[in-house]
Amino acid sequence: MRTTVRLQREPFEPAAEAAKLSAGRTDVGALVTFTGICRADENGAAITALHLEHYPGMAEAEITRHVEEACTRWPLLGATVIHRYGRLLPGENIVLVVTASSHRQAAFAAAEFLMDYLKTRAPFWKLVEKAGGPSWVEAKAVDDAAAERWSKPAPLR
Amino acid sequence: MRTTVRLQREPFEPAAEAAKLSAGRTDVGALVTFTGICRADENGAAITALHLEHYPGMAEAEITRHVEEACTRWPLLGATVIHRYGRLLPGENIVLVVTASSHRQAAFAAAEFLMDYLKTRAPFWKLVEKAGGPSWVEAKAVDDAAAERWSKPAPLR
Amino acid sequence: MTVKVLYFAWVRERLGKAQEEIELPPGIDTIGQLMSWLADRGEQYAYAFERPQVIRAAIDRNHVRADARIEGAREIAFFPPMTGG
Amino acid sequence: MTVKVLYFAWVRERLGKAQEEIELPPGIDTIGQLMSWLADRGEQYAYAFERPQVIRAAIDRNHVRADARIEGAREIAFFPPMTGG
Repeated sequence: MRTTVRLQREPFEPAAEAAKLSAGRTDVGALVTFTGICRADENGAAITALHLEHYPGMAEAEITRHVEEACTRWPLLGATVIHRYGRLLPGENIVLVVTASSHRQAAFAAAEFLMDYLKTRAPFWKLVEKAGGPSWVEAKAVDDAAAERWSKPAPLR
Repeated sequence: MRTTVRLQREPFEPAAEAAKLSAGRTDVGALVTFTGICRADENGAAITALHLEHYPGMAEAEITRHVEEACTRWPLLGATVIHRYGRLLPGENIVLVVTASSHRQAAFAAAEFLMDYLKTRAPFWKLVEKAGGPSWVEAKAVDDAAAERWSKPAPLR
Repeated sequence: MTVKVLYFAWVRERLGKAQEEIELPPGIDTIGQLMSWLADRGEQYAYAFERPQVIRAAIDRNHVRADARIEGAREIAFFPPMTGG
Repeated sequence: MTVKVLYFAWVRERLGKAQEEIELPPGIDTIGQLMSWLADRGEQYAYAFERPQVIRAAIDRNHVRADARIEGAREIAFFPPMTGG
């Protein structure tokens, strides 16, 4: 198992991170890469930047624990999570999840599980800069519902 | 909507294809990339190569139709499908699906929908070269079951 | 009626050919009937179509079932279940 | 018992501080009781904790609910619902 969890201010390179999980091996049949990107609008209002605050001691430990849980739930050969913090401009990458497995169902399910987790339980908070002044992004019920589906034992599809 | 469907013998570059869907725009919030890779084993037996045969007239039209269907089912901003044919060695990329959307659920669902379709309904056939001689890969019931879940109207998660 | 018939994967291998032009005799109205008729054309055809229930078909590049009518078809294809992706 | 208390996002902004050391008085046994007690410490605290039901908490970097006991905690954090990813 190759696992990587990184929190950083700096940009990351999705392709290079994905390549690390499959390079030099021939047992990976499926590689899923999710890239979360800063959009120029938040609920229809134009934004100029996004600030990502996090809980430094807790975020890395919590994410690592969830990567380990994903490895228990699905037959993964590798998993990478990189989450940026600080000030980001529209178009910049925020978060990267890469999962590698022999089979696609495991890779897709694990990537969705990790993203649902990151959206709802990882200690990060978004502040948007916009014309009317800065405001904190509110948590969405749809994200909680998405995360909730993993609280049942996972069927191996 | 940026859509691309390509069948080719030549390798493709997943990162470059993914970048095309998000480059120069700030409405894409989620980019999902699925890469299917040739493994060195098929059901536990070592393979030396994979031959991908396809129905040239039908494959491109069928895939295009399914990309269009994905665009109807989910609010996508772009979708790319590239499928190789000919002889591939273990470690080589076989297939690429990239989906772009404002939100991750749509991008994930559309990528899974397209992969389930490609596995079960796109006119491609795999022949594996191995020690005991070549043999055709058999269709898997688990893939049919995965494809079947899209035959109901799609809930917009 | 003459129709172009294509074969793929092990259907093609068993027949030893990838395509042919076939003059359809009267009374062959569906894909299923065409498969039965083809199976009677000789040893290789019998081998290729020995399990017609596993063979998939397309008419003019659209998937169809065994009960699909072939009237008006220009191109018919027979192949095993697909294993792409 | 002295405990380090951390605040994030709008909880931090409303309080005007990111962390402090707090000497816990007797009778404050749970996260919920600690939030009530903090809300009584002044105007900024009252504002930060005016809707305790939406505030999330962690003890020693693990998510906990309002009824979690704080005995033995070294680090307690309060923050709004998370919006990462």
